[in-house]
Amino acid sequence: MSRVGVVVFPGSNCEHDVVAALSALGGRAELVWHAETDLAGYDALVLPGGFAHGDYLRPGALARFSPVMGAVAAAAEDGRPVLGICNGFQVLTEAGLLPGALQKNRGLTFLCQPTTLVVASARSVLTRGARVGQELVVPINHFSGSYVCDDATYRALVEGDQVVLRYADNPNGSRGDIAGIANVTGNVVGLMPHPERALSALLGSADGRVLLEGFLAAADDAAAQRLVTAP
Amino acid sequence: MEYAVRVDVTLRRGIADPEGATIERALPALGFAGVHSVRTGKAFALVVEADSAEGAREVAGSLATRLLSNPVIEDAAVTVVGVA
Amino acid sequence: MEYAVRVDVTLRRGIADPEGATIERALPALGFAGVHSVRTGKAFALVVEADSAEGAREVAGSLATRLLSNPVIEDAAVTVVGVA
Amino acid sequence: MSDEALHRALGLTDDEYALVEGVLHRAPNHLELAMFAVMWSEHCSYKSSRLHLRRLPTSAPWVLVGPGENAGVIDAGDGVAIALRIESHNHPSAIEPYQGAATGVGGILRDVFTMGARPLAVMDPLFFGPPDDARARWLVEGVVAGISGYGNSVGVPTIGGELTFDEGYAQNPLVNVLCVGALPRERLVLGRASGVGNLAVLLGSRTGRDGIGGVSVLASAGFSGADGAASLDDEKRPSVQVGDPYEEKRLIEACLALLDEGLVVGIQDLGGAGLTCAASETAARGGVGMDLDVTAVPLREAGMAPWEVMTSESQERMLAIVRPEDLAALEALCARWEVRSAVVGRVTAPVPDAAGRPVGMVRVREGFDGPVLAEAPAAALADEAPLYDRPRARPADLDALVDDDPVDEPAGDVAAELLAGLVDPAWVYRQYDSQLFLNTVVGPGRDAALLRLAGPGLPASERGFALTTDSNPRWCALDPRAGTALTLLEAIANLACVGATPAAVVNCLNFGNPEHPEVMWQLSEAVDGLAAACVATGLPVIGGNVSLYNESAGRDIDPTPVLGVVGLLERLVAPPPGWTWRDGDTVVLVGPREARPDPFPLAGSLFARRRGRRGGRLPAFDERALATCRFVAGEVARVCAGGPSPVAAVHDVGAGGLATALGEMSAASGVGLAWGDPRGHAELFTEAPGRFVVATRDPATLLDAAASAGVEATVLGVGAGERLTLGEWCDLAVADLAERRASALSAALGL
Ligand SMILES: Nc1ncnc2c1ncn2[C@@H]1O[C@H](COP(=O)(O)OP(=O)(O)O)[C@@H](O)[C@H]1O
Ligand SMILES: [Mg+2]
Repeated sequence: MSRVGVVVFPGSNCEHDVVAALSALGGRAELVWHAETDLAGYDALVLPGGFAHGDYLRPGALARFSPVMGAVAAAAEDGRPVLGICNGFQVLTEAGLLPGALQKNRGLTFLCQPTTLVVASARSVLTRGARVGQELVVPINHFSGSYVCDDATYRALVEGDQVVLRYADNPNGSRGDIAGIANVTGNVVGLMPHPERALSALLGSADGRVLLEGFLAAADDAAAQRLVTAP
Repeated sequence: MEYAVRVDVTLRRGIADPEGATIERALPALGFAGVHSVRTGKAFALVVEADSAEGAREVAGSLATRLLSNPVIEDAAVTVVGVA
Repeated sequence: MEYAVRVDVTLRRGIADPEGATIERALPALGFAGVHSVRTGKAFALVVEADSAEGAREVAGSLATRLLSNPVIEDAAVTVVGVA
Repeated sequence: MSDEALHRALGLTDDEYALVEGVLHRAPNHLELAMFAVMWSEHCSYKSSRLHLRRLPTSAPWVLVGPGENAGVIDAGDGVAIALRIESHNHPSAIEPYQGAATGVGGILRDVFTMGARPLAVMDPLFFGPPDDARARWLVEGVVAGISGYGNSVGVPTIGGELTFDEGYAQNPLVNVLCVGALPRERLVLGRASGVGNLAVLLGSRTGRDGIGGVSVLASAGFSGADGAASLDDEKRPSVQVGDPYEEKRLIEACLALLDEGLVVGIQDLGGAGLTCAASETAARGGVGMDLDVTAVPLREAGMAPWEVMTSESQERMLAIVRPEDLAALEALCARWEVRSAVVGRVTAPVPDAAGRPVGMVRVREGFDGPVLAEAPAAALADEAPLYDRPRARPADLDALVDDDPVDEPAGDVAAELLAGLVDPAWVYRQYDSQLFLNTVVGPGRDAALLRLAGPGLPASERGFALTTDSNPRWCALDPRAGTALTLLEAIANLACVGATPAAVVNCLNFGNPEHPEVMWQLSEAVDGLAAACVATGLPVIGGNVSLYNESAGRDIDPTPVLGVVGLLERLVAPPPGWTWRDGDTVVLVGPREARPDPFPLAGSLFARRRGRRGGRLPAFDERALATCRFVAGEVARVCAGGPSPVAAVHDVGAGGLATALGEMSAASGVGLAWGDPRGHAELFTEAPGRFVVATRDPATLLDAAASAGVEATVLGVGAGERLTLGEWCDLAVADLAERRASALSAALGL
């Protein structure tokens, strides 16, 4: 079975939830401290939500310089699945692993509420188990979730099938209703909503399962691939 | 006349600035060892209609203390940059 | 030598400034009818150790673009205010 | 100024000063005076209220820690304990709403993780002046942003609260915060120093000149005859505390890890009165002394005087008592979390006093073995403030008020009244993370919050717990004794809606100026009302907080006791019924239809208040209502356990009465109801806790079950259509109800 590393920055707070969620789906997930520089043992990585380094300066601005980020970039480079949820998405954009930036919500308040997402691409490690057009109810929980990018970037995202999730009813002013994007190769995904919070009807929705199950499957694939190519 | 005005809002001396302190703690690791005493503040650029630069300064000053800052913890400084 | 430096970070042109817009909307009700074009930004005050003002500017400039601003949406300007 | 004037400027009376001299057997020096002044302040010593608080029942078999420690703790089953605490941050929030509220959250979290509990949730009862005023809006937006900014960032969800607007709070908003935490039972720790030779280690932020409130007169030019406040120079002006949630987050993780590893023998947060309070309380509880080196305290600002260091209220600091051999391990763990640690003192043996009894002394020194700057018995500082039985008097105008019963108040436009009562506080709670830890089953917006008994580091459990905060200043102004008792009943009713059985109570007593005999009477009555209601319901009070001197323009606020009640569920595997009924569901009023002996009085109701009528008589605490709550809680608990129950939707009848409850449910459902025979506007708007609107698909079973529980139940109608029709009194489109409810708050705030 694959091993998923869940990166903990000081100030992260969703790391336990992500581990619990992945474990509930049968995955094997472990916490990885941000000072770690060797991630060779992990087949996939999650940058969880929270307030890495207090979100001081800008969300992700300081976290991007955490020692672990070099190894995260290397993992992204060699094709391993890398998922940034909420603050993790902000870190990935600040680190340049995903294009664009996340600005304060249009309404200038923090928002914690369920949203309806529409799957826009099934090509990413997160959405590979979902259907394009499928609607998923997944909560958001952020202050800076309004996705911005310039026109050229936006065109490239659309043309490259890199927009993976859009809001049915845009809560924060994101360009193109974007809730989540992937890199060109689809192995690095960032999204503002929290799929780990939508794992059971008891907590309000189970629609996050299809996303995290897809991610775990991608992690398994990466593990198998790494076995094959291991020196 | 329209005047371009800037209002700088800074934390008063003695008031903790956790954001500045956190940035400062991160600097050595980024190779900026010689930088310290980081303080954060807000800046507003605005255009004020007034008869004179003095009038613009007054309007902006009142705006600065009433809306843009809380005088209990912040100081506000107004600069009339020029005619807009 | 220690130089007092300020770094101003402003939103790039074309990037929406919801905070500025919100302040602007609130102004008429507060009796500030003649104020418009409000843009918000951040300002950092720092002390930089360097051999010369030019050196201080360079260090601060690199800090400003690498850390204090996000070039995707923000511009940064550095001013060496004087000797600290 | 003379020393005599100085102690008064510090807030000590002449008698209190004499007491200090008696304790020390000499005149105190300025540092000692500052330490006594902060410790014997109302805020720290509860000197006006303590005599009364003693009347509250505090024990029950499941109580592990009662009042007196940093938080109360109960056994929640499955090896898990729950810690609970409530506090006010009223005055700081009036000056700087963002930071005032933010540091309120920070403070309450520290009280909870001090006990070894991981903070799992916060609630925020808030009271402001009417929102049509610019200052009130500034306060609301600032306070909510402060709670959101700090709570979300520190990683503790905010799962409920209250929001009240009333002119009584215009100058003096109330910002109360409650925190609940959970811990494996064996991790429970107490704020106690022990082991002579152990080290006192200060963890967290550096110390600055934050919140050095009353004692800042010491800054006035060396007490040299200058008049205190006027000569305060700007540089030294006492400053507002700024919260740093990122520091607190690391502090939480570091402290819980220290406790897990057994590296501390006692730990205590630094709150009001800062280091003085933490040192004297831990020493007093442990019956030991403590030496503190004031020069070892890491400072944020240069040139701080010892009294400033000892009384600073800088946030995000903890005092840990550590065995010397564990120091290196502690330092390593703190370094990992980037938490500053500094040895600032050590535990000392008690010394015999004149009568030969052992006394633990707090000594402030300059250098570890340097000169002693101040010396006082820990217990004298922490526990021996004089207790006052301040004069009490029933307000002279109360009889006239009680006689002004709003029975004669005409119906007016019932539909408009119903609409006016529909306010969804979602604009507030949407700003709070309410879901972290994957345990929130019912978040803010319903009757009570419901959580799984789960969280990082806790043993697995299928149990659940529920929380509510309640208050009713309208009732308490009329009759603080009955009003407080009814408030407890209201809380129990709210818990019943999510299937929880109440287990423990915390209270935050927000009152006016205790030097006004009317206020002391109100406080004493409220305490007696709470005590009686707790006895009647078998509930212990495990903690509380008293906030006095809440007044606006010389007028005391209405008495505002805020109750936080935690309830438990044995099994939580399915969500409880919500507020929504479906087409065809039978809608039933469960509980007495004539809720009060005098049919449908309006005294104390929102309806009457909106018409400027504040008078009338409150009902007594009603045992029938309690039985109703138990019945509903039992049915809902069955749903939560995955079993069958006829209950398909449930909501208690609270503020705004039956009309509001029906309006809220109908708006949430999107389905209407026609109720043919309300007996008039008084029945629609009367308020008496312990009644419920229940929807059912199996009315026969529900009515049978109610009957056999001895609970009255009245069928109101069947859910259908798109209108809510209440006899001849009101006929409204469901869509309009929903729209009004959703937009009311932002509209009122002008957003
Ligand atoms: N300040 C607040 N913060 C968070 N939640 C709030 C706040 N005010 C109200 N709520 C939530 O809104 C809901 C309705 O509150 P309220 O009308 O006081 O309930 P009730 O009348 O049943 O006691 C509750 O779930 C409450 O927790
Ligand atoms: Mg209720």
